[in-house]
Amino acid sequence: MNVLEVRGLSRAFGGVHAVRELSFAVAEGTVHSLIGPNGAGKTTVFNLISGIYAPSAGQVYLGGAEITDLAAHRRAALGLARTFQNLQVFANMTALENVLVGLHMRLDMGLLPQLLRSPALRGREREARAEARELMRFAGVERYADAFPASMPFGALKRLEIARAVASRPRLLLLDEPAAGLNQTETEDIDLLIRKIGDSGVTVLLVEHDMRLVMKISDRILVLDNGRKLGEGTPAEVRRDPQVIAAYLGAAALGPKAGDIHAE
Amino acid sequence: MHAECSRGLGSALVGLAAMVIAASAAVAADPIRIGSFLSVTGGASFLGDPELKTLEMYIDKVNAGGGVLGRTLELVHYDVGDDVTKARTAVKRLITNDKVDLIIGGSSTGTTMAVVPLVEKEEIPFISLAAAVVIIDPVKKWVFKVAHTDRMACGAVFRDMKKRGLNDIALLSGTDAFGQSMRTQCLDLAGSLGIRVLGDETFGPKDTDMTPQLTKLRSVAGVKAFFIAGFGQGPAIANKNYRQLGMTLPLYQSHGVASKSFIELAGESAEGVRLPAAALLVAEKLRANDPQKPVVTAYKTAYESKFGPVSTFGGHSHDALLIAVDAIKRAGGVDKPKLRDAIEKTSGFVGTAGIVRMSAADHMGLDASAFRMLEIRNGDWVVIE
Amino acid sequence: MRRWLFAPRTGGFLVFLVLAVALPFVLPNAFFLDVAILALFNASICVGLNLLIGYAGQISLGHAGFLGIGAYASAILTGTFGWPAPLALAAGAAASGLLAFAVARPILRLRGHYLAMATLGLGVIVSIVANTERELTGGPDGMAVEPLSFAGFVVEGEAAWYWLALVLLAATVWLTINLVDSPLGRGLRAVHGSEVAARACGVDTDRYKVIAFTVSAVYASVVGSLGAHYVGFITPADAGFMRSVEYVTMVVLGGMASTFGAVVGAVILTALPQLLSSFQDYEHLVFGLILMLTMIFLPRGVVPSCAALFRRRRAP
Amino acid sequence: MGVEFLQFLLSGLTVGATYALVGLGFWIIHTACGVINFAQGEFVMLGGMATAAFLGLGMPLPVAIMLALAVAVVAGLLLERLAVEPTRNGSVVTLIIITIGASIFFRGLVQVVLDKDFHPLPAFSGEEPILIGGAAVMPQSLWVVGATAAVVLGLWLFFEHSLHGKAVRAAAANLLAARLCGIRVRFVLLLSFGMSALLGAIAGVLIAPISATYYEVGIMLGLKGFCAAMLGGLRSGWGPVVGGLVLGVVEAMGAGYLASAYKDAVAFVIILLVLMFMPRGLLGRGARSERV
Repeated sequence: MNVLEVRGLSRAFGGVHAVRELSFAVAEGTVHSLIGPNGAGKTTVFNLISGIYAPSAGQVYLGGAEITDLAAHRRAALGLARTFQNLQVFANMTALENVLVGLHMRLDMGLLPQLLRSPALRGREREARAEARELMRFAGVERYADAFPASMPFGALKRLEIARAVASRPRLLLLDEPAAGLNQTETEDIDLLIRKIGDSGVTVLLVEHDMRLVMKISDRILVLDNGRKLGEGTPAEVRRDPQVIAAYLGAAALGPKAGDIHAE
Repeated sequence: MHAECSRGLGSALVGLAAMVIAASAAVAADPIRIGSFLSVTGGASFLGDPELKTLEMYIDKVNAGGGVLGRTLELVHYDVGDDVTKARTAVKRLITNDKVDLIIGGSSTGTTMAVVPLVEKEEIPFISLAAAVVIIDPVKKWVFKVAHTDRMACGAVFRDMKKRGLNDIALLSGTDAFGQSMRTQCLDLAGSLGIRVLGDETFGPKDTDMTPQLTKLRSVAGVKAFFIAGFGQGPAIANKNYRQLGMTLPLYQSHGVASKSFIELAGESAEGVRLPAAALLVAEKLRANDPQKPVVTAYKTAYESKFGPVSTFGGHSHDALLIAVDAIKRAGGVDKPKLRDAIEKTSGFVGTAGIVRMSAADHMGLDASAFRMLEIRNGDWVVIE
Repeated sequence: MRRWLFAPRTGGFLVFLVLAVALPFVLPNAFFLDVAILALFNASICVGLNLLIGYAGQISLGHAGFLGIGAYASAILTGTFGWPAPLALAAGAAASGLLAFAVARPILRLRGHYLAMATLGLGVIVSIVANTERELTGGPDGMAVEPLSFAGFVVEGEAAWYWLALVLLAATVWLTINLVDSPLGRGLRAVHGSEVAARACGVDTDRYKVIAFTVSAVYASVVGSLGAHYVGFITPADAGFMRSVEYVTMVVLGGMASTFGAVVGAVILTALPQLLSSFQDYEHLVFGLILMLTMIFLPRGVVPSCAALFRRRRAP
Repeated sequence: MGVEFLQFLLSGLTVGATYALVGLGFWIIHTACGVINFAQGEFVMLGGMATAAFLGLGMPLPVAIMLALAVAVVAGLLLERLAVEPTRNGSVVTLIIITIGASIFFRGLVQVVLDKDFHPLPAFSGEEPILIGGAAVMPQSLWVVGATAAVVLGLWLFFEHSLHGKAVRAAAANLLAARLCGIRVRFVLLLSFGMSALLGAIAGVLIAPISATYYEVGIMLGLKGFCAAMLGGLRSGWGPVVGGLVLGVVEAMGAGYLASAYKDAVAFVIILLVLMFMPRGLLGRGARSERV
């Protein structure tokens, strides 16, 4: 079954077509990657799927239900979560509170019990805090629980965003360049984290530049160029697609590391 | 977080402690303490500024002459701007903290009316410098006033118009307190004096151009004269605009601009404008036998030698202070009920505003004769007999 | 026990209560009590406004407008139409709430200075109406307000008002502290932190902003009503732009996103002009200078900056 | 009717031109550092009051004006160096409060050093009205409109064609990139405050012969200038100009054809409506999508 389905999606800014008649589907329980050169429209696709932008044409389906015109927060309620290419952590809250916002939909209740801090709310808050700590442990950032983002290293912030996104127990998680700006070891840790998320049954749609990472963890890869679909398939298929190679990967990108990918 | 709040509240406490110390240091006193709260800054500063200067000058003068009943006068003053809440707090401070014997002030009707309930409750003599008739009508036991009412000014203007056969007029008033009080009083009074107000427009006190309003009023048919009621620079701008538009009908201004600075601001456009004003403005031009002449000349000379052109507003605090001093002498001290009774019995006091005859039913004691009609000719005032 | 004592919801609140309850017993006379009452009212308004500015990150330069709606509703309905005070207060609050709710959605879509301009315009319009509708509001001279009474009981004298204002502020502070730490409060703060991320987390940001705006407007209206009853007189200036700026200044000076900061800012800026009155002509000059220097040297506001300093000294 | 309309229009354009000048001052500083300078109105006041003070010392008008402009510019530079520079990294609201503090300070200073009276300045070229199609215009109004046009032209040349102007725009677009290109950002900030003080002071000098000047004249003009800038939008320098002229004309038409009592309210209602339906001002290009 497809968790996400995109049909004929287009979006233009002024005269520029950022995304053109894009169609693809993401099957449940897979890690699906979106690659392409800078400016190919990857982040725009994410913004269209998560409801930050409205598409000029086309439809988006989540779990079979159309969400094209739904507000971003309603999509989140239907099981869509995401991270951001340029960090969007809440700088005015502690790391733990950031994750708690991720749990928001399951915690929100009427105004009065929140104002009076009712026993029911207190109980749920206690549980939520425990769960948030657990999520931070899962993402490997538990020691920053009471820290403010300003005092956390970049890599930890990336993980914090992932923890926040996972907190809502999404069906589909959109990860926008989770490894960008990270060093070798940090990237490998992120790789592990994404695998763990995938293993827990969450479907992942990934935008990433680090080809080794992409080739290693993706079940399927979609190649985007100039807002259009250039090719799609398993990592092995994509690697062999001459069009893809010509437009994006090039011989150099695969070069000496090619063997690793075949090994997968 | 506990540190945050204890810190902040701590600093607040230090501040309050400083106020307590300042307060206790100010108590030991033998002099007669006169409290005042005036609008020395803000939109009504042209009232409060000369009022405070006059008050300070004349208190020094009284003290130099040996004080009152052998005691010196001491002024405790707070600037309240246009803020009625500040006015109320200032009066509370004057009464409970500074323990003054009487209060002079309230440059504006708003700041005066805001403190009236307090003054009545605390039973302390209070002489207001503001204009509106509501201050003393109905009579309030402890409240007096020295300034003419706006109604009297309207009356003076309308009677002069009537005399010249200018029965149909257009009114342009400011949206500030003064302008709106004038507007209400004048519209109220017009019918009974046989004046019809055919056009009625307003301008903001800080507007820089009144041409649109004047253009609109010009097109009203049958208007024989214009009346601009406001104070500050607004009426001067309107006056200039009036001439620029080539309008030639007789133009009246109100006592709100009765000061030399209006002629300065309006320049040549002020020629031929008529307005009601207190005797103070034309001190030298009064007839020698005018009972007000010595008083207004003396005040004018004293004020102008120190500060520059005199205004009627400063005259109000001159009158208020001297009425108070006179009453303290008659009451033989500052026992509040006795002082109040003495102020109420003020009769025949010659002030800058006119001759004051107060009574239990009239806490102002001025009559229509207090206003003189003036015309501006060659950049100077001429009294119209 | 230690945790309990040092948490803002408990320890901080306790310190605040002890100080506030002790205060009337050390103040020498009614004037000081009067300043304290005004400070409490201002603090209440600022705590409500801080919800919008400090926590949700939405500026409002027109808050005095809502205050004015409450104040004039109480003045006109009790004075001219003889309504009971609580009913008039509720009517004012309802009017403020409806107005805020009606304009909130389009206005809160604006950001930064555009939002500042829109809220400013809203407030100015209220004060222009109050200034112009002379028959109803007394025009620029203002109008007297009846004393606060309900069910035959009249709130009179500084002492009674102090306790009333204190109960109001204490309740406000307590509810606000609860709210800020609740899911709703975190949602509001998330709007401030990053609106897109908040939406992606399932926070209905539009709704939250509307809630914050409406709640703080209703709250300002209620305090405006009570304040008008206390002072006994109102003028259009009470709803004007300068007054709105004063409230924002109190919030920012005390410290944004700090409930006690809002209280401290209100107390400082209410007491300061009284302290400065001995400077006479130099009052404004000194006031402006203090405002600038505080913000230059304590840019996050008095309370958060001092707290940071304190923490740094304690933990070397 | 026709003459009336023309009169309202001319009157509105004159007033609008002063709003535009003040609004441009807001725009320059906002462009350079994203701050709305609430002390902008005080530059207007300083220009007028200082001119009046120098005239009072017996100086000829042109000299007094030049010195007054210099005073305002120095005040602007000091404000930037002493108050804004140290808190550059503070939040926008912090900077707003600092500039509000500065405006209270400037008013307090002038009130103590000079006085609280109204001061008229002589009109630059007489007070004989000029008739245009039956509508009367003051020579001073032509000065106001003309000077505003000259300032707009000068600013356009500066920002489009001079190196410094391009530096300011670059700094506005991207502070870090500008710094990497060797642009001295501190200098850019100083320059923008100096220029906006100069614009404000020019407005103050121009308007003083019409409306007289006093220590609080800047409050209302500052507010209206802010309105002008927001109405037109801060995306380009044309925003405040268009916003100012529209605001001035709307006010004049409102006072002329509707109730003058609600003249100011009409202006604010229009601003509210424009902001609600055109969130980036009249000249904004619609709501731009957020970059994520």
